[in-house]
Amino acid sequence: MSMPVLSVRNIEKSFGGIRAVNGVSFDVHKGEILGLIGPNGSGKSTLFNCILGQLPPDGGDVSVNGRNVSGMRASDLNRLGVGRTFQQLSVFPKMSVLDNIILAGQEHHGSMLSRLFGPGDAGLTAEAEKLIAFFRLSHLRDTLAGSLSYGQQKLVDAAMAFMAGPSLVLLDEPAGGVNLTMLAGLKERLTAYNAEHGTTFVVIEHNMEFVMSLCTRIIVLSEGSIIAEGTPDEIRANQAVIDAYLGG
Amino acid sequence: MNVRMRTLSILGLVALAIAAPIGQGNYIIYVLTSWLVFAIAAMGLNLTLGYAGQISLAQAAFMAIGAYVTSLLTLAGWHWILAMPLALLACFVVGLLLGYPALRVKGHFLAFVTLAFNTLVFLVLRNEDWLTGGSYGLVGMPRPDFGLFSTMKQLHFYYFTLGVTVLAALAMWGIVRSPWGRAFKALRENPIRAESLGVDTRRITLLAFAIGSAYGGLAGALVAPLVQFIEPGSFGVAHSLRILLMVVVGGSGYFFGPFLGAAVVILLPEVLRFAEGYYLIIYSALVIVMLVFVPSGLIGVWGRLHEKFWPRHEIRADLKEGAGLK
Amino acid sequence: MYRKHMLAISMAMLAAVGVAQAEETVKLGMVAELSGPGAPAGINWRDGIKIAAEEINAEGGILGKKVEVGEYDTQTDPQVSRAMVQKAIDDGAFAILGTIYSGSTMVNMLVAQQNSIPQFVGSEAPSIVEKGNPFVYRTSSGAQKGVPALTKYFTDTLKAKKVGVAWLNNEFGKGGHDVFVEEMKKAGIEVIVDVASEQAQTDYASDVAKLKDANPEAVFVYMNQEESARFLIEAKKQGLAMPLVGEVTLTEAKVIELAGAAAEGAIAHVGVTATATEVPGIAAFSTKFEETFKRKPTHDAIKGYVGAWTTKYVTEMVGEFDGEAFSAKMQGLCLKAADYPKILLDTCWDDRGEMSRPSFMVQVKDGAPTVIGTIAAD
Amino acid sequence: MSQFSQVVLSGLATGSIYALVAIGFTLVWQAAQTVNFAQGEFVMLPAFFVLAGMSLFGLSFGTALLFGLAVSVVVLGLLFKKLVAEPILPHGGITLIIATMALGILLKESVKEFYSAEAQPFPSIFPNDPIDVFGAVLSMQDILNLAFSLAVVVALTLFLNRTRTGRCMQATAQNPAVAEILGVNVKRMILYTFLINAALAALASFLITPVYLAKFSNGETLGLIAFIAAIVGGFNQIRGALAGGLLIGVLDNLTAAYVTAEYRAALPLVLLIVIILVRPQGLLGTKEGRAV
Repeated sequence: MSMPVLSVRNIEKSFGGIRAVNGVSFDVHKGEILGLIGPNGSGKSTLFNCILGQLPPDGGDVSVNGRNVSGMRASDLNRLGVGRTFQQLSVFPKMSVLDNIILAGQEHHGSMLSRLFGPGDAGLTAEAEKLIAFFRLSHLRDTLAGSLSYGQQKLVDAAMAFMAGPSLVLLDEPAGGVNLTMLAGLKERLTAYNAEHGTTFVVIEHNMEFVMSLCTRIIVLSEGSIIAEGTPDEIRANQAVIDAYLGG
Repeated sequence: MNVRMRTLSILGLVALAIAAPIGQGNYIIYVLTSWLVFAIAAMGLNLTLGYAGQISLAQAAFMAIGAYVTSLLTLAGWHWILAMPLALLACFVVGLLLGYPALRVKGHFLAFVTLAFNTLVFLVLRNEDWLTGGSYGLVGMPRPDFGLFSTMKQLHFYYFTLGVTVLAALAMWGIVRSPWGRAFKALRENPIRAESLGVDTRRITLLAFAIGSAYGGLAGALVAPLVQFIEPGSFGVAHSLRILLMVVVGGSGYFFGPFLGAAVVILLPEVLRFAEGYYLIIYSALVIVMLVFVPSGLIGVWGRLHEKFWPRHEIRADLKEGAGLK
Repeated sequence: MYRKHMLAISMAMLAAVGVAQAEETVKLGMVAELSGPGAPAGINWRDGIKIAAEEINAEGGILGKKVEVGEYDTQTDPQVSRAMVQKAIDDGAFAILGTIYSGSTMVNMLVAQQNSIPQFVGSEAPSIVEKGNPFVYRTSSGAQKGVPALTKYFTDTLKAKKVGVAWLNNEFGKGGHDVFVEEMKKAGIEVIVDVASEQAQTDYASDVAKLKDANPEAVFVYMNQEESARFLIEAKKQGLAMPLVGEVTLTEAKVIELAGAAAEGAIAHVGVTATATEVPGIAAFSTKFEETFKRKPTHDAIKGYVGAWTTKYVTEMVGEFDGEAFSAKMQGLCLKAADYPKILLDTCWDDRGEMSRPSFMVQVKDGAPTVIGTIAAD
Repeated sequence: MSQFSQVVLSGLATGSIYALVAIGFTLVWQAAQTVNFAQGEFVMLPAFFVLAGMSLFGLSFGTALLFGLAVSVVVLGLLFKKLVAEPILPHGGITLIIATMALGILLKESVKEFYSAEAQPFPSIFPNDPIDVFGAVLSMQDILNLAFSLAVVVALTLFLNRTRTGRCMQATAQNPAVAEILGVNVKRMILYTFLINAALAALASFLITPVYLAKFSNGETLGLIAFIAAIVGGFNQIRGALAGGLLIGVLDNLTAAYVTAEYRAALPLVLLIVIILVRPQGLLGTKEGRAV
């Protein structure tokens, strides 16, 4: 197989005496939609934060497209083509939808100086409008993000992660708090985006139905270690996973 | 349509500013000039606080640096037009340095650090009298002379200041409409999200301080020839607080907020002469009441009234830039 | 209580102005520190002028025109003071009375000069009269004259060889400090300890400890009122035994009120003091002031009073309202108290606006300032 | 040597006052995330309540002190919380900072206009007789100020640790949500911290004003110094505020006596900047206890 888009090797992280992540390793390849699931406290979010440089891991390495990115600042990581969303809603509420989306792309174009003296939209309006249209938000283009419904904000939040044309996107509970109709739309859009651009996804999610129908491969974490890995169907049938979730 | 309306109203305001001093006594012209000067200082702080969300209680210190650099150079025979850029540069560099604490602390910690910085600047200006004239200050700075246009007369100096203000406002307009402006706002709204979208929040934070400080320096570069006397006491913490209140009262994060806020602080006492010593009491009480009910400032008040009496179907959100403080 | 009286006075003034406007009036711009840290001085200055204006109007005004005093508050801010002098002139003031803080006077005197408007100031910083401004006149001697008057006291009375100085580090205190150090050098007296303090400083423990440790034969104390009081309280506590000598402020009524018993024995040189009741003019003014405002006049009140009266005397000598002529007349002018009683003491101005007149040494005895000696004008 | 002990002991006496003010500061910050930029004015004002009580209502000094304390607790505790802190806090921390700055101006100007612009003498609670300690002269007042402040700190610590109400207040400060679940009346606990803060400010006011004299501008530096004391000691600790207050008091005097009088005001400021940049949790603080 070709070089993995994301390669995680032996990530360890402890808080006080408690091991939150216990030597986790896995690879993600181009075009995959990988689901990362596990019961509460299994270390999913900690692992996510270690991969994204939000938390310094105690040990292990993370590479993106073959480049070691351990300890890299979030903004640099983003400029290497890694997009992400946060568990909590993270839009810029006092900026319009269009400005939210343009912001997500502007740092990838030109230099610091050209961003001061160049056009106000950094030449990104058309591209941003396309993305807004893709997420079916065109009618809300000029509305302040903060005045949208929760589900709409979730869409804007996700769209921002895609604006810079990333090769890898990490989604932290994209379905959290989104109503069913919106959820179907979100899943459909993510799948379509994946099909269209071949973008790789890593998704943390609690909503099993959502994960099972969205992902091509799933990794299950429990107590900081990987206990199972496979296609959604394999995971559904895995006794270890059932035990972990039922508190076996 | 909307854009044209706005252009027209801005042109109208500039025309008003041109006409305002005509036929007025020197005192009124002087007050109008200081309004413009403080509007520039407040405009800078509005970038740091209103757009980028970083509180600073040191704007008067940057006015001081700007004023002292300009004064020392013009007293040494330099032309203002050469001294001013150096003053701005000095403020820009010192502003960068002041930005570093902001990378580590926010909110009231940052407020106190900047306040401490302001007092330190005051102490240096007072104690290093070999350079700054100490508590006696510096006196007799010449007003710039541009060959055909000398600014010695009060009215001429007003128009000179107005020209500088318009240029400074245009530059500020350029900054806040550029991708930098968007990054500043993103820093204010959600720094972690901004960082994850490739915004170098460290650099943007430092720039927010540096540019805001340079505007403070520009105001200082104008105060020196306006008053023709500077001393450390005119740039104390109380004056920083005064500028901060201008920003907040006008409407922090709104482009025209600082002009309105400076007008309230500088011009209103003239209107409210009858209030005499009670003016500050009334003013500060009104500020508190305003912060309880409409924390977005006077422009926010106007917006609310407008909304109430002339509701519009769809508001162009990109025209509504103001932001509550965090 | 106080406010009520103020109100009464203001009403009376308004009434007077109302009548006066029917006739012709002449405007005086009273520009002073009515708010901010300088308010105590500015308010006394204003009230002294109020008394003077009342008296002048009772005697028919200046050249037959009633006096109208415009009040302008500088907020103790030099920039505002400049604006206020400009405003007073725009309002048609014939003369400016104020300001007191030297930092303010330094900047606003430029405006009066540009407009050829005579200006009586209460400031004592030496630099005021060194700018070659023919329109600025003092109402008390500058620090460079007041402090030297003290030198004799240090050399002859105290016979000190080693002295200390405790001063307030602002433009007022530094002015006095610099002159004092210079004077001591000339007199061959060594300044062995030099203690600067901050404006509004509250804790004087280390200042006094330092002085006590150095143990000079006398200490020159040059601070504003509250600072003087706090210093005296701490000095009393630590038992600072040597004479504490000040210029003007140290023995003022307010300082004595604040410091209480700690002020006992403090000595000061004062240009003019309400305590000098053997001078008839001062006694009369003092009585009138106390009746009106229910407090004792400070030397700032007397300065304001003298400034206003001098404006009348000199204008009437000139015979018309002409700033240039006024300025010419002021150069080297001497007024005798016998001929011009409201000048209170024989007073001369030199060609720079510096003034000289007899002055007093005062000591706090039994809680009241008492004149212990007179120093002739130089 | 006598100079040294004089400077240190006087510094401790002054520092104990800073500590009182700093403790109130930290309590309110912990319980309600309210940073009060008018804290200095909160110390300036109670002395004027006492003076007003004596001159307007003819109260005796002792009664006037009680009157001043009561008015302070109502105005600076209850009203401050209800009218300023509570309605503005939802608008964000910076808004509240600015509002309390405006409040500082309001209090200062009101005293100036409605009472007096001039300093006023203030009677001393404790006798002013000088006492010789290690070659230094302290007044009875200094020693009792110090003792009184220490007693207040000890009493407050005991109250917070040993009484049920105190423990509820601590729980509220650490985690209001959990405290609420545990049945603590969080709102009432927050109100208590505001009242305690006001009472501490009033006590500090009564102790220092005999020395500082009652003046409208007294709060200008005091609030800043108290904040610096709190931050230097550690913002989440009562003993941190105490240590910070004493340290600043002593260092300030030592600087003025031995290093530079011209830059004495700079020392606490430099200390503040260094501490914030190098050890933001403060000298005695613990890292977790504070969200910067």
